[in-house]
Amino acid sequence: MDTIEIIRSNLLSPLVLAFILGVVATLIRSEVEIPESVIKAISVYLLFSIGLNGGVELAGTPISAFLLPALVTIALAIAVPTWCYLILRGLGRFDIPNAAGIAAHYGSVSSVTFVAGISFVERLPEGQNSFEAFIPALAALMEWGIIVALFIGRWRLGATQSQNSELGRVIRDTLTGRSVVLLLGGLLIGVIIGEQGFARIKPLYGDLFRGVLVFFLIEMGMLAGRQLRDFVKVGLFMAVFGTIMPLIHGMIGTSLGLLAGLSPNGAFILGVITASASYIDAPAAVRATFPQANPSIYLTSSLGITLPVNLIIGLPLYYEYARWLGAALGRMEYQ
Amino acid sequence: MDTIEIIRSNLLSPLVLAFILGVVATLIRSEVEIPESVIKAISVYLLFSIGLNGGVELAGTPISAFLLPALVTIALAIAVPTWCYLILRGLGRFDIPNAAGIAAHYGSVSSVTFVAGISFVERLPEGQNSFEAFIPALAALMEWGIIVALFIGRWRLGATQSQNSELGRVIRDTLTGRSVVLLLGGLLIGVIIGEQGFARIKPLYGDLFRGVLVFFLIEMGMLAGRQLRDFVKVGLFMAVFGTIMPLIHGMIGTSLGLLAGLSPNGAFILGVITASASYIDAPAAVRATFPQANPSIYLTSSLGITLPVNLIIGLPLYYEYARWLGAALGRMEYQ
Amino acid sequence: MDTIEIIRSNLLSPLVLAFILGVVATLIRSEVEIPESVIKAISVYLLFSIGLNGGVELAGTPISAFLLPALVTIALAIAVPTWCYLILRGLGRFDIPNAAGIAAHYGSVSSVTFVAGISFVERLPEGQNSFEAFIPALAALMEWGIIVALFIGRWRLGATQSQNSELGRVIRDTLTGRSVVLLLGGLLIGVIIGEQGFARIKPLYGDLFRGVLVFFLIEMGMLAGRQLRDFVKVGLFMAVFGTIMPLIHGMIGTSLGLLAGLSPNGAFILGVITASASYIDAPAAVRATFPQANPSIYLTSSLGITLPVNLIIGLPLYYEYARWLGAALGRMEYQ
Amino acid sequence: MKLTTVRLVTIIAEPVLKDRLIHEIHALGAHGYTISEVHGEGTRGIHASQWQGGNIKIETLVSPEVADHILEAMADHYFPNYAVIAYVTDVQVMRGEKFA
Amino acid sequence: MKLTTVRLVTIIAEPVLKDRLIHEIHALGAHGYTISEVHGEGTRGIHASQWQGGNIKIETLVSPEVADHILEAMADHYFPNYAVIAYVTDVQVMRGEKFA
Amino acid sequence: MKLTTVRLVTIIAEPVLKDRLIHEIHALGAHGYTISEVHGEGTRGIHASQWQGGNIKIETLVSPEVADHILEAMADHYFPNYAVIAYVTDVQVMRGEKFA
Ligand SMILES: Nc1ncnc2c1ncn2[C@@H]1O[C@H](COP(=O)(O)O)[C@@H](O)[C@H]1O
Ligand SMILES: Nc1ncnc2c1ncn2[C@@H]1O[C@H](COP(=O)(O)O)[C@@H](O)[C@H]1O
Ligand SMILES: Nc1ncnc2c1ncn2[C@@H]1O[C@H](COP(=O)(O)O)[C@@H](O)[C@H]1O
Ligand code: NA
Ligand code: NA
Ligand code: NA
Repeated sequence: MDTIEIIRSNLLSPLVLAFILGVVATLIRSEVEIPESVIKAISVYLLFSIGLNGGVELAGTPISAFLLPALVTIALAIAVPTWCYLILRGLGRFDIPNAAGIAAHYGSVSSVTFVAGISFVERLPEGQNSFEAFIPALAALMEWGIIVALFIGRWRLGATQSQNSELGRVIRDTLTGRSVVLLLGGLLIGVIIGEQGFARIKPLYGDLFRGVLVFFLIEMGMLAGRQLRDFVKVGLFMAVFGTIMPLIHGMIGTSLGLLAGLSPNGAFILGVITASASYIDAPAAVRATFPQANPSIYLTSSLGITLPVNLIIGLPLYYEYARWLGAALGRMEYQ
Repeated sequence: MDTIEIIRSNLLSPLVLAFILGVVATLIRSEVEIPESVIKAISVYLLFSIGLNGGVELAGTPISAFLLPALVTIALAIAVPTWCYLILRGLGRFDIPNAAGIAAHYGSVSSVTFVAGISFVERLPEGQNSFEAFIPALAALMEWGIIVALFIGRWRLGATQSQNSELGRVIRDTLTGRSVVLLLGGLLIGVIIGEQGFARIKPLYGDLFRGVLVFFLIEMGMLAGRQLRDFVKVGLFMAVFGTIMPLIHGMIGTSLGLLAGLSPNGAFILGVITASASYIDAPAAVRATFPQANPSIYLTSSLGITLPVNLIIGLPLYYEYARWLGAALGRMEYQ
Repeated sequence: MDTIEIIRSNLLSPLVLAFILGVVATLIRSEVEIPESVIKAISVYLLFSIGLNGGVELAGTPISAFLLPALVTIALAIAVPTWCYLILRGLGRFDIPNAAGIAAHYGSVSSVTFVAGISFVERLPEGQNSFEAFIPALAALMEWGIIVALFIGRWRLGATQSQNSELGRVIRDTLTGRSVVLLLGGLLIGVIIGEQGFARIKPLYGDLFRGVLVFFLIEMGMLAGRQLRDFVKVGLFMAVFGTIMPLIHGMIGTSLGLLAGLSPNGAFILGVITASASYIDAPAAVRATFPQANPSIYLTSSLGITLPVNLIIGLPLYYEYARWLGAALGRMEYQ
Repeated sequence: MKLTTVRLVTIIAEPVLKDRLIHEIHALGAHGYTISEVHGEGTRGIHASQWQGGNIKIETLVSPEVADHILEAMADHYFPNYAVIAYVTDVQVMRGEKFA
Repeated sequence: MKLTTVRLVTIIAEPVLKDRLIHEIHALGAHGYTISEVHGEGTRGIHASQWQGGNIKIETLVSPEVADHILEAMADHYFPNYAVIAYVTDVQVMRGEKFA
Repeated sequence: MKLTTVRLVTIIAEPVLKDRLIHEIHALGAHGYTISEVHGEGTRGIHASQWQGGNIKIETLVSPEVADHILEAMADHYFPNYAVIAYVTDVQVMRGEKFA
C-alpha cells in the first residue's frame, strides 16, 4: 500500500467513519445520545483491555528491552510540554497560566487517540500487526507530561499563591488517575493470568474490543463536533498550533521510538501517544491548578482540532513515516 | 411449519419470553431495574447494528431494486396516518388533536418491533433467512408518517395558533431523529467498509445482536406492563383499534411489499414496519405540536396494546401471510 | 492440584485479581469509576445469564433429583440465620434488632459470591466442570433466610410496634426481589428455549459471562475497599465473626449438599451460597424492618470482611473440602 | 398576576424510605411531589444504602397545615432511626388552589 | 459583605419543553439557569415522556420583574396543556448585578 | 412543634471544585451537606468539565454566621476564576441544634 492508499483506507475504516458520523450528527443537531455513564464505563473497559492484552503478551519480554523506550518516553514527557510552553509564550503571546495549561494538554495522552492507534495496528494483516507488549506502560509514563507543564507554570508564576497544596493533590491525582491505574493494573493482571487465563475472558477483552471502540467513537465525534462550533473563538494561532503540533510530535515520537529500539509498529504507537493531546485528565488538572487559564482555548484545540487531525490524517501519516524510517534504519523492508 | 407452529415457536422464542418476563416482573411489582441510560445506549446499538448489517449486504444491489419499495413505503407513510385519522375522527369521535396525535403513532415505526421483525427472520434456517439489505432505509422513510399526521391535524385545526414555528422544528427533529441518523449512518458506513471491514467488528454488531435484543426486551416488557395498568383508561374503542389496526396494517404492508417486488421476507418486514406504532419519536413530536391531545390514550394504546400484539401474534401472522401470498404470487413455494 | 495450588490458582485468577485491583484503586484513592447504572445493568445480566444457562441444561433432569437438595437448602435458610442470631445475642452481646439484622445478612445470599462460585467451577477443565442445572433455584430459595431472621427479631421484640405492615411488604419484596425473579425467570426461559434457542444468544449469555464478571469485580473491589476503611468501627467480635462464620457455613453447606446427593461441584456451590452474606437485598430489608439496627456493622462485616474472605480463601477451601468429602463418601476420586 | 403563598417542604432521606414517604405525604394531603437523586453526608455517617448511591430528595408544595403535619410525621416516624432531614420555606405560586 | 435579594424561579416541567423553556427564560431576561433531572407526580398523572424518566427542573435567579414575566409566560403558554408547575422565592446573593 | 430558622446555602459550581468545596464548608462549620448533579449555563459559557456533564449543586443547612463565612469564602476563593454561584435563603427546621 502506498501513502495515499493508507490514508484512504484509514479514512474509510469503521473507526473514523463512526467518528465522522458523530460529528455530522452534532452538526445537524440530531439527538443521538449515548449516555455519559455508558461512555464512562466503556472508557474503563477500553483502557483495561489494552492493559490486559499487553500484559498477556508481555511474558518473556526481557526488562532490558523496556528500559530505553521508557527513558525516551520520560524524555518526551519532559521535552514536549516544555517546548510547547516556550512556543505558546514566545509565538503565541499567551500569559503564563494559559501557556502552561495548553502545554499540559499537548504534553500528555489522549486515551482515544492512543486506543485508535493500537487498533490501527491490530487491523493490519496477520504477521505485520504485532508491537511491543509494554506499550501501555509507556502511555502511563507519558501522563507525567501534565505534571511537568504544571510545574513550569507554577515556577514561572512564582509560588506566592496559596495553591501549593493544590499542586500536591494534582500530582497525586495524575499518578493515581484512571488511565494509569487501569493500564498498569490491566498489564499486571495480564502478566499474571497469561494466555491461558486470558482465553476465557478473551470474548470480552479481545474479540469485542474493536466494535466497542467504534461505538465509543460515535460519541467522541459528537464531542468533537460540539467543540468545533467554538472553533472561531480560539483564534488563528491556536488553529494552526492544534493542527501542526501533533504532526510534529508524531514524527518526533516515532523517530525516537525507532532509535530506542522499538519496532516500527511500536514506534508508530509511541508517535501517536506523543502526538495526542489529553482532553480528560489534563483539563481537570489545569482547571484545579490554573483556574485563570481559559478553558475554551485548551478544550477546543485539543478536542475540536487535534483529536480529529490525529484520527483522520495523523494515524496513517505516522504509520507511513514509521515504516519509511524503519526501512531507512534497516529495521524492516518498506514496500 | 404450519401457522400454529409458527405462532407457538414465536411465543416460545427468547425474545417474546424476555418480553413476558418483563411484563410479569412489573405486574408482581418486582424491582428488576435496567437503568434508563443503559437502555438508551442499547437502542443506539440496535439501530446502528441494523444499519451496519444492511449496509454490508447492500454492496451490489442495483439502485433500481430499491425504487419501487421506497415509493410504496412513502405511499404507506402518507396513507396509513391519513386513514387512521379518518377512522379516529369518524368512528372514534376523537377531536382533531387527539385523532392526529394517535394517527402519528400508528403512521410511523416502533424501533423495537422493527428490530424484533428483523431478528425473527434472521432466526430462520440458513437459506430462508435473507432479506433486502436496504430495508433499514425503508424504516427511516416510514418515519415521515409522523409529519404527515401532524400536517393533517394542523391543517384541520387551521393554522391560527402560533405554533407554526413548532411544526418546523418538529419536522427537522423527525428528519434528524435518532433512528433515522443511526439507520442511515450505519447503512452508509456498512456500504463503505464492506464485508472485510465488518469482519473485525462483527463480534459486537453481529454475534451479540440477538442476545442484546433479548435483554432489551425485558425492559420493553416492563414498560408495556406499566402501561397495561392504564388499560382501562383508554376505553373500548382504543383497545379494539390498538389490536385490529396493526393486524390490518401488517397485511397491507406485506401485500404492497410483495407487489413492489420485495422477497417474502422483505415484504414481511415492511409489514412489521407498517403495523408497528411508534412510542418514542411520535409521543415527543405530538406532545410538542398538539399538547392538548391526551398522552394517556396514545401511549397506552401504542405501548400497552399494539406493541405486545405485534410481538406476540403479529410477527408470526404477517410472516405466514407473506409466505402464503408470496406463494400465491408464485414468488416462493409455500410448504 | 493440591490445596495450596488451588488457593494459589484462585488468587491468581482474573476474577480475584480484578477484585484486588478494585480494592487497591480505592485505597490509593484513584478515581476509577464504573457508573452505578452500568453496574446495575450488569448485575441484571449476570443473574439472568446464570438462570438461562441453568435452564438450558435442566431439560431432562428428573424433578426428584431436585427435591432433597431443595429441602436441605430450605433447612439451611432456617438454621443459619437462627444460629447466627443466637451466637450474636449470646457471644456478641448484641441487642435484638442488631442480632436479627446481622443474621439476615449471613442467612441469605450474596449474588457476587454465588456468581463467582459458578465461575470457579466453569473454569475447571472440561469434564470436571459440570454441576446440577437447578442450582440457581437453590440460590433463590436461600433468599428466604432474610425473612427467617426478620421473623425471629420481630418475635423476640414482640409485635407491639406498628411495623407489622412493613414486615408484610418486606416478605413480598424478598419473594419478588430482583435476584429471585431473574434467576427463576431465566431458568424458566432457558428450559423453554433449550439448547437450540440458546445457541443464537450464547455469544452474550455464555461466551461473555466470565469477562463481564471480571469487569463487575473491579467495582465490587472498590465497594469492599470503601467498607474496609470502616473496619475498625465494627469491633473485634464482628471481625472474627465475619471471617469465621462463612468458613463454617461453607463447610456445612457443602457437607449437607453432598449428603443430599449433589455432585461435589454442586455441593461446593451450595456451600458458597451458604457461606455468602447478602449485601443488597438484606440491607434494604433490615433497614425497613429494624431501622434501629446499626448499618455500619452489618454492611462493613458483610461487604468489607466476608465478601473478600469468601472470594479469596473461601472458594478454594470449600472446593477442596467438597472434593475431599466427596471422595470420602465414595462420590469421586480425590487426587 | 395573582400569587399565593404556599409551603415548600423538602425532605432528604435514605432511599429505603422512598415508597413510604411518598405514601405518607399523599395521605397527609399533598397533591403532588417531585423527587430527585442526591448524595449527602450528615451526622449519622454511613447508612444502609450508601453503596447504592445516596439519598433521595422529595419536594412538595402544600398548604401550611399540611406542611405542619408532614413535619410532625417526619419527627415521629423517621427522625429517631433514619438518616433523614426536612425543612420548609414559603414560596409563591400561581394557581394556589392546585396546592391547597 | 453586601447581599442583594433576587428571585429564584423554579419550574418543574415535562422534558419535551426543555429547549422551549430555556429559550423563553433567556428571551425574558434571565442570564443563566441550572437544570436537573427529577421525577414527580401531580394532578395530571401520566404524561408523554413518563416512560423516558420524568421531568426537568429549571432554576433561574432573576430580578423581580423578570420573575413576573416568566411566571406570566408559564401561565399563558404552558399551564393549560402541559404538566408543569412554577414557583418563586426570594434568595440573597453576592454580586447582585450578575442576576439583574 | 418547635421550628427554628436556619440558613440554606446553595452553591452551584463546576465539578472540579467538588472535594475542595466540601472540605471548605466542613471547615467553616457545616455539619452536613447534600449534593446533586445539575447542568447549567451562566455568563461564563463553556468550562473545563462541560463535556463531562455539567455542574454540581451543594446545599447545606447552617447557622447564619456559618452561612456568612461560606459566602465570603466563595467570594474570596472561587468567584474570580471559577464558574460558580451561591445563594442563601431562610428555611425552618425541627431539631435546630442539628444544624447550629
Ligand atoms: N446540614 C445539612 N445540610 C444539608 N443536608 C444535610 C445536612 N445534614 C444532613 N443532610 C442530609 O441529610 C442526610 C441524612 O443526614 P443525617 O441523618 O444527619 O446523617 C445526609 O446524607 C445529607 O444528605
Ligand atoms: N404539589 C406539588 N409539589 C411538588 N411538585 C409538584 C406538585 N404538583 C406537581 N408537581 C410536579 O409537577 C409535575 C407536573 O404536575 P401536574 O401538572 O400537576 O401533573 C409533577 O410531575 C411533579 O413533578
Ligand atoms: N442566573 C442564574 N440562575 C441560575 N443558575 C445560574 C445563573 N447563573 C449561573 N448559574 C449557574 O451557575 C453556573 C456557573 O455560572 P457562570 O459562572 O455565570 O458561568 C452555571 O453553569 C449555572 O449552572
Ligand atoms: Na502528547
Ligand atoms: Na406504522
Ligand atoms: Na448465607
